[in-house]
Amino acid sequence: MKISYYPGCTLKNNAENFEDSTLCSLKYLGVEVEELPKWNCCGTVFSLSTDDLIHHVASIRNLIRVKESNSDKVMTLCAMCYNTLKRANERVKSDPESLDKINKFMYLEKVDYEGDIKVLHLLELLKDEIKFENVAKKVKNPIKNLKIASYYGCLLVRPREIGLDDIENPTILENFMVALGAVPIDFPYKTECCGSYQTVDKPEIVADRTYHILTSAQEQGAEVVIVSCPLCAFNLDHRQKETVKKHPDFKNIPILYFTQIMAIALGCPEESLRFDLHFIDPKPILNDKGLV
Amino acid sequence: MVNLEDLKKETKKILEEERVKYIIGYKRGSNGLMPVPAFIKNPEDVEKLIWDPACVYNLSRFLVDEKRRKAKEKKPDERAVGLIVKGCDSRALNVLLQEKFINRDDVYIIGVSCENTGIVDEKKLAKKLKGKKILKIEYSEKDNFVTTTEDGKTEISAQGILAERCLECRAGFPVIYDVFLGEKAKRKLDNPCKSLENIENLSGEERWAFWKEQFDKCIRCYACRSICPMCYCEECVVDTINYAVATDTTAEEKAQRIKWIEKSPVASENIVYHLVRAIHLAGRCIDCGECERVCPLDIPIRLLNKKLEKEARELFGYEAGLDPDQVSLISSFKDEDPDDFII
Amino acid sequence: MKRTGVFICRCGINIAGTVDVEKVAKELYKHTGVVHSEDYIYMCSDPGQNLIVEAIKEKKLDSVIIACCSPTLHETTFRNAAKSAGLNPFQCEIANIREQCSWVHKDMEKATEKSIKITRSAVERVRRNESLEPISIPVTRKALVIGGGISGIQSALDLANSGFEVILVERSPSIGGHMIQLSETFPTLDCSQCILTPKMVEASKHPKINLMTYSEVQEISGYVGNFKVKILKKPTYVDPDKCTLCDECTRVCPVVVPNEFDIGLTGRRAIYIPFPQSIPATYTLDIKACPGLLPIACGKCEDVCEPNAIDFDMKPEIIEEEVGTIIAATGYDLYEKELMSEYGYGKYPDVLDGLQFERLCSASGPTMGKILRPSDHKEPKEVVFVQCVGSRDPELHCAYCSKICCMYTAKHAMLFKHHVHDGQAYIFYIDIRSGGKGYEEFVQRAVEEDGVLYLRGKVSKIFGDKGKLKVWGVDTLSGKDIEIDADMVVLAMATRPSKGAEELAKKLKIAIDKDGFLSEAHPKLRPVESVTSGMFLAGAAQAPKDIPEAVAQASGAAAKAITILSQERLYHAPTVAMVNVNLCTGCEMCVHVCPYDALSLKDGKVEVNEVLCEGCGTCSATCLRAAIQIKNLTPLQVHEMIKACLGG
Amino acid sequence: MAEEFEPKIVAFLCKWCSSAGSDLAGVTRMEYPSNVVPITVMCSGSVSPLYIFSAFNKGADGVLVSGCHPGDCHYIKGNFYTRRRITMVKKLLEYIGLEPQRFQMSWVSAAEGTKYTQIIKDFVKELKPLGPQTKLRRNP
Amino acid sequence: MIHFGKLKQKKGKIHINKDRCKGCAFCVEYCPKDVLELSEEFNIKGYHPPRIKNEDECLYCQLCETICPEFAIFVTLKKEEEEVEKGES
Amino acid sequence: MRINLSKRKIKDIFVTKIEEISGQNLLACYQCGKCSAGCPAIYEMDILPNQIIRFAQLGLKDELLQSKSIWICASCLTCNARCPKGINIAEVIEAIRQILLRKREDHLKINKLSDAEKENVPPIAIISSMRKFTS
Repeated sequence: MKISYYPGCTLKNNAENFEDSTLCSLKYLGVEVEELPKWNCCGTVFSLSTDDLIHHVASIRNLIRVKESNSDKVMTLCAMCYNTLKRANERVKSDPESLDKINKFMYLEKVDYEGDIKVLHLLELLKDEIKFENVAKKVKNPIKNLKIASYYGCLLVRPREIGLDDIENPTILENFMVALGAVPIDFPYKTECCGSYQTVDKPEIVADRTYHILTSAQEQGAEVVIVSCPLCAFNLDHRQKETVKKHPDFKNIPILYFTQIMAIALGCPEESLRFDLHFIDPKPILNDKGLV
Repeated sequence: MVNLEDLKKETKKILEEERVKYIIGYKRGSNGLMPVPAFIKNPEDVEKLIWDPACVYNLSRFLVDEKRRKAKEKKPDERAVGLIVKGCDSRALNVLLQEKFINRDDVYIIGVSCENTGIVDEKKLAKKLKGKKILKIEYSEKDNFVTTTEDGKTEISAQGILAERCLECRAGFPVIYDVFLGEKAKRKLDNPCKSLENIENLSGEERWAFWKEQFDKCIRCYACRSICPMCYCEECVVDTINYAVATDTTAEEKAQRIKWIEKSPVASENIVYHLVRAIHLAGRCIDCGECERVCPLDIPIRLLNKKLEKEARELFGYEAGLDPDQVSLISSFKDEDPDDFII
Repeated sequence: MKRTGVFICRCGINIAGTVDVEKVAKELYKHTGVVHSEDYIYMCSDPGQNLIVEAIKEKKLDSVIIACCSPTLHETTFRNAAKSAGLNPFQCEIANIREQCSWVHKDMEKATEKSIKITRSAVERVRRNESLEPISIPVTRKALVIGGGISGIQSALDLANSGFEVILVERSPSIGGHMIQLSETFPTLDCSQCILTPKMVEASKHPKINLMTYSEVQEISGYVGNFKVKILKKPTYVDPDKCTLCDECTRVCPVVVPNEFDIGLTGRRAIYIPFPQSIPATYTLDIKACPGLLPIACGKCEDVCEPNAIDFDMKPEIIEEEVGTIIAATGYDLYEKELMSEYGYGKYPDVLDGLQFERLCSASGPTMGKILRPSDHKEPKEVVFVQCVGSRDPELHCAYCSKICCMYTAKHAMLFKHHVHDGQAYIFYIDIRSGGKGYEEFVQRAVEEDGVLYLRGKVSKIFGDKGKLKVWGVDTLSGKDIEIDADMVVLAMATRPSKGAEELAKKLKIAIDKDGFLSEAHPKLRPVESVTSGMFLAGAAQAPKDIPEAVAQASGAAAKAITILSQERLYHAPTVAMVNVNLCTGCEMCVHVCPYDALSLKDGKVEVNEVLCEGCGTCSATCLRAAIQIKNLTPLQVHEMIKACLGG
Repeated sequence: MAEEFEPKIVAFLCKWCSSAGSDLAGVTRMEYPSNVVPITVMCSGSVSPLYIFSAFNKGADGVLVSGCHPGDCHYIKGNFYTRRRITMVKKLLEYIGLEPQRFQMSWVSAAEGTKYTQIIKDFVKELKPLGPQTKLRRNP
Repeated sequence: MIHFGKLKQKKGKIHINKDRCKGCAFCVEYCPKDVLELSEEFNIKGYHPPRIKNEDECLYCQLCETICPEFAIFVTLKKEEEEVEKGES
Repeated sequence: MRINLSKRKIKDIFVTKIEEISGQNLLACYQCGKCSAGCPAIYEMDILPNQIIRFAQLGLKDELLQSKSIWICASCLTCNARCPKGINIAEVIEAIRQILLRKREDHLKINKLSDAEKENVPPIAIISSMRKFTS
């Protein structure tokens, strides 16, 4: 299997652990990943204004790149990229007039976009095309005894027409963790917002969110929390520094990308896990469970 | 390949077993290449049967006559009629079965495939041969025809001389039969309605000009109606005024007739005749092309029926003659039928 | 040639103001076959009608046209007038020159011209009208009531007490419906079971009521006055006559499944009695839960049954009945709670729906009337009630207001306070709808006497937190977001048409509305009738209703049914389809399109059941041969009308 | 100055919805052009293609068929058959080159007097520039 | 989930005496809840004894016990089971 | 102070603009408050999300433009997901923000951030907050 891959900015900067663990895992699963040549920013957040087409140009340009690479679908890792690209795609699909306008704006591009590219998240790829049971068959190092809380945040599930699972009670990450042999922990805050981009200007909001989300997960017995969005990862992991300051009763907990857990299970080398990028080092607990 | 000997063997067998009263097939006519319908009652006569790309007629029309004849007989022979059918003809049978015009027991169907090719268009063939006398035409292995003339055998491409409808046929094999000879090969067609395109691409006024010219020609000989297996009505709605007037028709009865159109073959009346016929064939026409073939004035009648066939398929997913149990196009509906033109 | 008279109404100035009626009369008099033509100021007045009667007699008219207002207004008036002059009423037709002409045009010349066309076209039609007699239908004086809830019971009792035989069909093993599950009823706090059980007993003992429980209507054919129904009687595998209710069977049955009566709060065996007051009072073997009917598969119940009441060989029976009228009282179900995933139903045992809470309050319920948490059987102190769960939510759930939840939630909160004196009840609401006798006072009592705290806002999320349920809501009155650590949450789920109602509606040919409730014939004037004549609606099958409303509608439906059953014969318009057998080829296209199954094939030709035919004419347009036509609106008539309309 | 062309229109209205809707237009005294002569039939499902061809043949400049909205048919489902049948007629007439504006179909409920009025206004407006219909018209 | 009332699903244990089994598969065939299946292993007689596929489904109806011609399978209900275990130890 | 309501006030061009930019029908809101009840950032807000719509219904332009809430919203779309009337509240809030931003008023002082912080925070956070809070 071969798949076009759109990384996005953060995976190349702060979230190399996300990318490396994914690429290593997919290699082990026999999936050939082809990074889009010449990709650009996805536009980061989907513009919510009806009259604002210019913000979708970046997204659509990326989808043109996918077309140029002779593919009909593209895989994303970052939940924000997934959300932005997919929503922009749905937007132009349902409104030919704006598609036409955007195409006219990009008159230098060789091809016109027609709304025909499918935007996939890695989780969808794993569930529908590779299939969890096939991943399970390749597990060398089952994640035994590790209690994992899956945090979805906003962008994987909302809005309803974009979300890759039930909007209120998604279970795709839990199901995947079961396939890897782990013990999934359910907690009520799994789709509650982490504060998102407020982290830049108002880190105190994020600290509060992080406190509530992580405390809730810990109360349910979670030992680590997994995420699929580099912004969530940053807010839940690095902002634990601010969280402790604001809430002295807060206890730290490691945050991992779900792909890191997959990489461990598939037996990828430790270099691909890039634990050096974590604020709270997950190594002790993983060591404890005999996983690394 | 349909083996003619097999065909003869099969027909002989059912005649010998007396399962049918007679068999309708094709035999060579006295006038050149084109065959004529053969009515075979004796097993020994099966030797007359032929099967080749010139067997153009849709023999299912004879069932209409058979039914009428039978209705008049005092002690009718209840046995079935054996009928040799091509793909399109078999779909005609399905429509007749669907409309309960015939019963399945009334007919023993001997299906033959068109060898993934089709039937020749007499006029195209004549043009191609430039006046040379043709002795024989056969199917060849490669979807082509082998013709024999005084000059000997030549293989010619079927595409150039096939009947228009065969060029647009998706399944040149029977869909209903008791015996089947040949192979079932589905054809992949890029555009099963190619013949319509030239007209559909015209502007409204150009289309009108085209059809006006065609309809002006019509002399209302009704050959199209007479040959059509679906035109089996006892009395055609367009000519009630004329048909029913007999010596014993009372004046009051005459007043109760509707003059939907005038008898005189002027354009306006011809158009209404053809429109009525087209709409009455919507969802029923199986595109055997006989109407067009018999038209003495070469009016492309098939293009009218084909248009509605296309719309029925594209708008309602309906195809005529595929299944004798389906409910007809106009007596069924789906909730999601398109209605974008409705205000 | 017929002798037609034309009468043009001036309607004061309503017609004469824009139409030159004298010209119309003059022009029409020139028309072939018209032997009389006049105008008058008010044709519908007594002198106006007398003009018509006199003219018919004097000029020996055999057909008349009245050019006046819409036929919906005075067709009957004029037909009766014609009848009184000895004319067949179907020789009188209306030309609508008011609503469709004088009232919508201003130009006198053009309006006059159009009136002439309309009237001529009517003349052309009536010239070819046949004289027809109404079709008379005998009536089977028996009723079928579908659904054994309070509405069905009430309808059946009303019909039976009026002297008509009734078949009451209920699909579950006992009648009683949802009302029998309730603990108390608002606003009087009567014990629901205490008021319903006497009615249930009365229905079961009534000599005129044939009670068929555990049965479903399978097929319905026929028409008003003469319906044929097939009822499937499902096997209970227990002979009610032999069963002594000793309860030995349930003691040995190895299966435990959730008890529907307690909405899963308790369990029941595969062989069970739904609730102690069940009617009929007998056991039922639930074949879906039973390990198998073969004695070899389990058979423990059969072994211990001393009176040998258990019969594994019992087979489903199909019972055919004939009835004159049908009442659909199929009731409601609560909305699928699983669809409200933000409220955690199914995930947290202490999140309940309204009916479950009723069972908890009920003295005969799973807790003997003690309100306890399902999770730990402790008494909850802080209980949150959420209204409009799934109702008034056009985006995701049901668009409509479920109507009963405001009141029953107030009742729930009140009952909670009566059971748990030191408890606190909170109700999240959007609007309180308490229109009903004593209803508003009841809500006020809950607030003032029982201290129920009403919070105006919708709850957004409920989740488990340290043994409590965290409820995130808002109080829009104070503009504060609210968090309550509740011991129990009760969701007032939307009411939905009961499962299977849609399927049944198809069989009955009753239309359903966009929400799946059975449609009434007219929202204001025919609220208990369905569009299909002879079929009536009762109770929550038509829309959410509380008990008094359901009972009132049930009695209304029964009264409507009696208007049919009390007659010996019914009459039906004779403008129905007719077949020209010479032209018919029996292709069955018309049979497929007939919405009333009025057409069938006989000897290769179509035959019309005139009683079923409503005269819509879809058959006639479908027929390729014009072999089937509607009487008095034949293709010939339409053809001549088209000609007249086009002025030629 | 030549008199303005006034198209002749035949409208087939179903009794329960569209005819009632046109009655409502009357009751509320809406105004629309007098070009349309209505023929009330029991159900739009009874409008045979023959009626439509015949109307054009007898000199109609436009034909309107109007019935209840899908799902609201007094006869449960008659208008669904109408929809199919009329679609085919419409396609056929356009195909032979009749101006598509000349044949229209609408859903008008008993409450839609305004819609009926508007449809008639628009219909007449669209037909005026086309002039008389001669294609299917029988020569007198 | 049933929260109230005396009726609770019976609890018990299925015991299989593998070596008595003659592999007739009656228990597998007749189990109303499809709890058992034949295992791939051989017992000392060379037959495939049954094994438990999904005990969660078991009703502890004891049909297998009744039907086994070799008395190779039996069910103990929770209360009895404790006693059996005591006896065994 | 009493608010003087008039047709002019409630049909203010400002309100029309919100409806235009957001594509939402503000009149559809029946003030159930479910948006506010689920909002994760509610404790930081001075006007609740449902009140934002109510204020818009009343044409309270100044109150809305000065509100803190519109800058607190993180567009997590929980409100949109649960609104029974299908109103996209996040879009409405975005529209109010846009009205201000389109006057070239930045609401994020990116210069304020230390270099260390800029290094630390992932690019998506910086870009998206700039998208939301700068013109």
